Amino acid sequence: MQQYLLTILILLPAVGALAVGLHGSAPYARAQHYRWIALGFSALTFAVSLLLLGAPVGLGAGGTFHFVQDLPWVESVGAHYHLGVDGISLWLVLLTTLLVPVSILSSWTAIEKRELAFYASMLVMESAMIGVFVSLDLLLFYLFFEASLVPMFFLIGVWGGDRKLYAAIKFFIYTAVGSLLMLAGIIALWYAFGTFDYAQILAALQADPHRLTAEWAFWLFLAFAFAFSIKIPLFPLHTWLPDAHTEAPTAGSVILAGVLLKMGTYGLLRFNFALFPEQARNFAPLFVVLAVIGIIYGALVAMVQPDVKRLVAYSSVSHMGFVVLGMFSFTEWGMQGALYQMLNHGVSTGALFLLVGMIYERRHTRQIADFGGLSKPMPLFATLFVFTALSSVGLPLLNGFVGEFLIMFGTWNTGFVYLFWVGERAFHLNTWVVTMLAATGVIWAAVYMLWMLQRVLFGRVTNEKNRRLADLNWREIGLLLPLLALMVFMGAYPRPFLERSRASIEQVRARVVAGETQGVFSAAAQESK
Amino acid sequence: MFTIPLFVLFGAMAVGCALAMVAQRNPLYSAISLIGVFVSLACLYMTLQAPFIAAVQVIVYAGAIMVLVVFVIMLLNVEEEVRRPVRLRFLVPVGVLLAAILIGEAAFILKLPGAASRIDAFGQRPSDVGLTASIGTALFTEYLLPFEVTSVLILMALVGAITLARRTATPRLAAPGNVDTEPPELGPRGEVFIRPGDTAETGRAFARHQLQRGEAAASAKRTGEEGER
Amino acid sequence: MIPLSWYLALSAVLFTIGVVGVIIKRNVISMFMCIELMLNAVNLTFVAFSSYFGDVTGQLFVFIVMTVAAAEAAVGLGIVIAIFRNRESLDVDDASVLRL
Amino acid sequence: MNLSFAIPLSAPDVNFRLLLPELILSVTGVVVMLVDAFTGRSQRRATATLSLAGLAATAWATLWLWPSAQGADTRAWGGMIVLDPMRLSFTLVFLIVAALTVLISAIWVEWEGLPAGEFHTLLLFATVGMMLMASGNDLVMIFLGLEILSIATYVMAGFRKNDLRSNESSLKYFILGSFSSAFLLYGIALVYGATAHEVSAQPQASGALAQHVILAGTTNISAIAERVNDGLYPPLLFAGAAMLMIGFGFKIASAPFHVWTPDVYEGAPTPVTAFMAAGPKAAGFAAFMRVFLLAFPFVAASGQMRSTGAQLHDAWLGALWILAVLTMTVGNVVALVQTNVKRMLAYSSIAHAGYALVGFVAAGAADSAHQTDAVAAVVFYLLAYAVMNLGAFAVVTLIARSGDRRTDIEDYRGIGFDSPALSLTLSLFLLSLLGVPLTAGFMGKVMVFSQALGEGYKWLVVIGVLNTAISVYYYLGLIVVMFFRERTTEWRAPRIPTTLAVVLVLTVAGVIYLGLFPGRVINAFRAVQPIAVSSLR
Repeated sequence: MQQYLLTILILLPAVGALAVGLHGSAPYARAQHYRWIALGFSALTFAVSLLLLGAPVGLGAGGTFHFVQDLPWVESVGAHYHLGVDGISLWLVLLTTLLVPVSILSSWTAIEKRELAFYASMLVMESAMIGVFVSLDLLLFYLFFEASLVPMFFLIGVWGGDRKLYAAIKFFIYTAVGSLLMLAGIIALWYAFGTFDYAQILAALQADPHRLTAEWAFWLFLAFAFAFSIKIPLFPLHTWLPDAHTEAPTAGSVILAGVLLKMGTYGLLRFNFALFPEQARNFAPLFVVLAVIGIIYGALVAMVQPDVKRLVAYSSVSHMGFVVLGMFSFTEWGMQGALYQMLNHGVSTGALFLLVGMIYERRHTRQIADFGGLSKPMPLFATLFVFTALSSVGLPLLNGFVGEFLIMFGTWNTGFVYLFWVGERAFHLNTWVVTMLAATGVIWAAVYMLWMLQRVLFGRVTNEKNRRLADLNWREIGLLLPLLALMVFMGAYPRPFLERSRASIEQVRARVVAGETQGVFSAAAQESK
Repeated sequence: MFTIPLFVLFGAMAVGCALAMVAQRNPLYSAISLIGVFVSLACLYMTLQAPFIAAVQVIVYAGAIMVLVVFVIMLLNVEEEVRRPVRLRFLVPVGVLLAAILIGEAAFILKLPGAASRIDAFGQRPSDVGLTASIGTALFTEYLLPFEVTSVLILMALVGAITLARRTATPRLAAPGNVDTEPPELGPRGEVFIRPGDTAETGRAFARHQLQRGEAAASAKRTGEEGER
Repeated sequence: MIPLSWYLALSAVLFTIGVVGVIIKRNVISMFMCIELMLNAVNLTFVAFSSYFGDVTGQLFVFIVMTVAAAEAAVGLGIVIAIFRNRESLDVDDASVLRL
Repeated sequence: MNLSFAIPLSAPDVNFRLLLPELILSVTGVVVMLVDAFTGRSQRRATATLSLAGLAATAWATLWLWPSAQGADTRAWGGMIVLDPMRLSFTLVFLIVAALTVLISAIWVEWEGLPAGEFHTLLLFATVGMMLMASGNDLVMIFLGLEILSIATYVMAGFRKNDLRSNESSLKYFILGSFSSAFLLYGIALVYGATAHEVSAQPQASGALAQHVILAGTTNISAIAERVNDGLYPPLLFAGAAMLMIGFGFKIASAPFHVWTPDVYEGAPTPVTAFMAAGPKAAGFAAFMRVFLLAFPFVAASGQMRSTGAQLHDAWLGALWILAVLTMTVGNVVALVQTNVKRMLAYSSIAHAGYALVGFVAAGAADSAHQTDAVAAVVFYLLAYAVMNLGAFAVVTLIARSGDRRTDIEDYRGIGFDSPALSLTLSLFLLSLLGVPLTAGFMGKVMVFSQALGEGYKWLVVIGVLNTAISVYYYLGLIVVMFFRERTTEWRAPRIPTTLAVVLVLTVAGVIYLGLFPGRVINAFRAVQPIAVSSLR
């Protein structure tokens, strides 16, 4: 049973999609049936995924994986059907299985056309996303990574907003181009190691770190990092995100922000750090700078957005910048915080998109100017909105705080000096500068969020249409509740999360910081701990 | 020996006829020039001690293929080419390039080094390879399979030529399985224009048209019904 | 005696004339005749090699090429007749239905 | 001149076993013709059924020959026919293409009111031609196979005689096809001359000539490979190889010899286009690879000088590299601006020829141990391409309906949810052509690109990947048109006839099977290495 658990998790939603499709040909099929089938299967998937928590608390220690299934797949090229979870992927799988039923529930009345295709796409996507996080074979990983693209493309393109075509094509082309380069990298790895199996490649690298020449490692790191940076998205590659987020239907935005972006950071942790540690060190200054630019830029652009959804989208750029910053601090604090922030972002931003979707469903507009004083007709909505926004901003005792605090604490404490070479001249970038700059991002976040809240929720009701809006119904409260509960729980008691991921994070960290002392970054490093 | 003047004479004739063929704008004159090329080549084959090929050249090329070409030209009454700017522009650089390479190759061949003289020495001898007997012998031993496969080729050409050149029945009106939403085009007096490839709707309209004009035959009615399916 | 290279060069010249003809001619039948010229140039090469070598293979090849040329002629002229039935012109520039 | 001959006829090397697949199919073709002639128009279905049966029997014969591809008895008919895994795997691809085309055309000939018997005869003989191209070990066989294929295809392209587009397509294909054949033939002639070597004349020949040593060129592929180093006319060898490359380049529609492709593909009836894009292209690759890999291999010299064989090998490999890059780029870039689906798929087929050429380059550079893998990768790619391409064209046939009238991209607008079966399968094929994982196209690309990387062609792979990125736009464009745009005109979903449903099910299953479990197929394809290589090194 143990070894089939992950396969079952991948297959359950796929079977659900099939069931939705088959039901469509039944004579008594009604449009309302599909959402029930989809909800049933995704809830079942969530329930099954909870079994993953049965893994021991210190899972991932010594680089081991749990619930491993390893079968030969394409023998001629040495590809395996190799699945497994460790402390990193465990939480991301759970996040996925939680967000999918929530977003299906959120589409209950919002989706009014082509229900069959919509719910089938959602379930197919869930399969692919779970597959991404549990694959331990590069080819399999790539397969799921790309497969998650297609249903998302349809979600945006068919059920999206006014500029859905533009957004869908931009989304697909950006991510497909990045992942194609990664494919070239994966094939190059196959050429070097004769296998696609992650564990085997890692073992070979640990046995002989010089198996890959520095030049190859350099290009391979770039190929992988490029694909993942687009997905995250890192600062200059982020332009697809606001469009995709804004035009996607609510469920699509939730999944996009909650899970798809995490594939990028997860990929960096899993592949770039573990396979090319030395290059990760060398590239750290670049990534740190881009992350900080992303944090500040995302926050500043969010501030001037007239569209609520676009504002939330830009806040994602800022938040994901924190994640990247934490990862490249190479400290336990920072990296743990990065993982924690991934979960936070999934929960908080997901909830924000849900809330935005709810008022959009009522008013069919997302312009801040169209709202104002919503707290009067919709007190419950206003309360939950404020609560979620505060969690996203990072109010102490809520989840956002823990993540951002850990990241900044970790970054401050690296004591590393990032060294740049511009021609012959070296520039030093002290980490406290980086941390201070990133910290301003938190302040900006408070500014844009609170300002938005003020304009949308408080003050006088300026638009007559807003006066008679109905408050949240039970379904909407029900789907927000688990997320709100998580915000509080993760803010107050992070230990169960952190202790399960510690060993795995430590594995990755050890791989990056230990070893040879070559490279710009570690040459200038002075451990202060 | 006479071979050098013979080569010069027939070689010049071949090139001249070939140039004339390309220069002519009337296809009929081109065809006649081409026959000139074929005949001069046949003569060159004689100088190369290949009497069988020379004979076949005259019989098959000049006798059969060119007669067919001339026949088609006469049958279709092909007009003269009109001079106008070249529209196959993309082929022009390719053509110039190819021609340059080929001319370069011809020049190169004329100055072939080394081995040429040895081969030329072989060429001095009288040879029996060009005789019908040796060709026939080889054709039924070593080249048996290609020879047999040629029969498939000729069969194919037969079937193909007949399929293409045979006149077909009237244009089809409708076919089962075709649905279409385009209304048929009506002429000024309400008649239906039937174009190749027209389908159910046209068929139906045509059937109606025939019914109205009292021309309805059983077949037309059935056509209409098939369109409904 | 004539050197072999003379024959080869003559053949290359004829082939070139054929290639140029195919490219500059507008009339389908003329283009077809230029292709026939190219095939004849090849035949000359084969026969020249064959008879200078004293090896029969080249002449067998010529025999087969002639068969192929005849078959191509039959099909090609069939196509020409089919197209002429639908359109009273053989000028390829009149190929207005398809872009070229 | 001695006219009294007494040459004893040595018995020809007859071997029907090795020629069994070709024989079965030729006989089927003749039988189909006879059945058609004697049953009349009422028995349309009979010829299709008969053709399928014949193709199945041929496939059985091919599989039956498979185990003996390794033994000693792999040449027959005086070296004209060879039996190796390359031939057999290509033959299987051709048979699959032919069978799917028969299924697609079965209903189409009824729609169009065309003579089914002739169509199936031509199709079967075209397949025989393709098989001869793959099995021929002598340039004369390859040339004859090519001509049989071409002549049948010229006619098939012009099969809708009343349609001007079909006529013109046929005409253009004919002119440019014969044009390229002439180049091929010139290449053969030059190679024949360049490989001349001295042999002692037949002792049986009577007369004074018997004592002479004669020269003999060769068109046999294995023999050419043995003589590339010591031919009498090395420069001619280069010229001949260049001419052969031009000739084959036309046949596989590689840039810059691709100019005929879009027009011919657009104008030809859709099922024929499907066949042309999958079958003759694969056959062109079969012959191209056999000639260049096996006749012009890398042959090291014994002395200090770089040998002719090595120079020739470098030269054609370099040219092929350029050809691959050009073909991929031209195909993908021009496909971006197309407004007609068939034309777009035509340019896409050019681009796919480029990807396959990448594998070909890898096969050319590989040593004998890896060459089998690379060849198998190319055949796998062509198989994957054939399956997804035929599937896509089956949908296009159905949507275009009789007369090929609905082939503009605009005609596909908004049909996604009204004809979900058609548009979803078409999307699957487009995604597969694009190379999205879980599909055959992805595995094909992985195989080909990994072989190229294995031989160190970093930049070729990078260019290939960038090209794939370009192709995202137009494949996706069609999906976008189908699903994301609203239809402005009325659309009545066409009924899917049984035979086409069978085609769609088979191709979808094929695309997914090859995308998920390519292992068995690729292992079968690379069972043994091509014979001439093993004997050479």
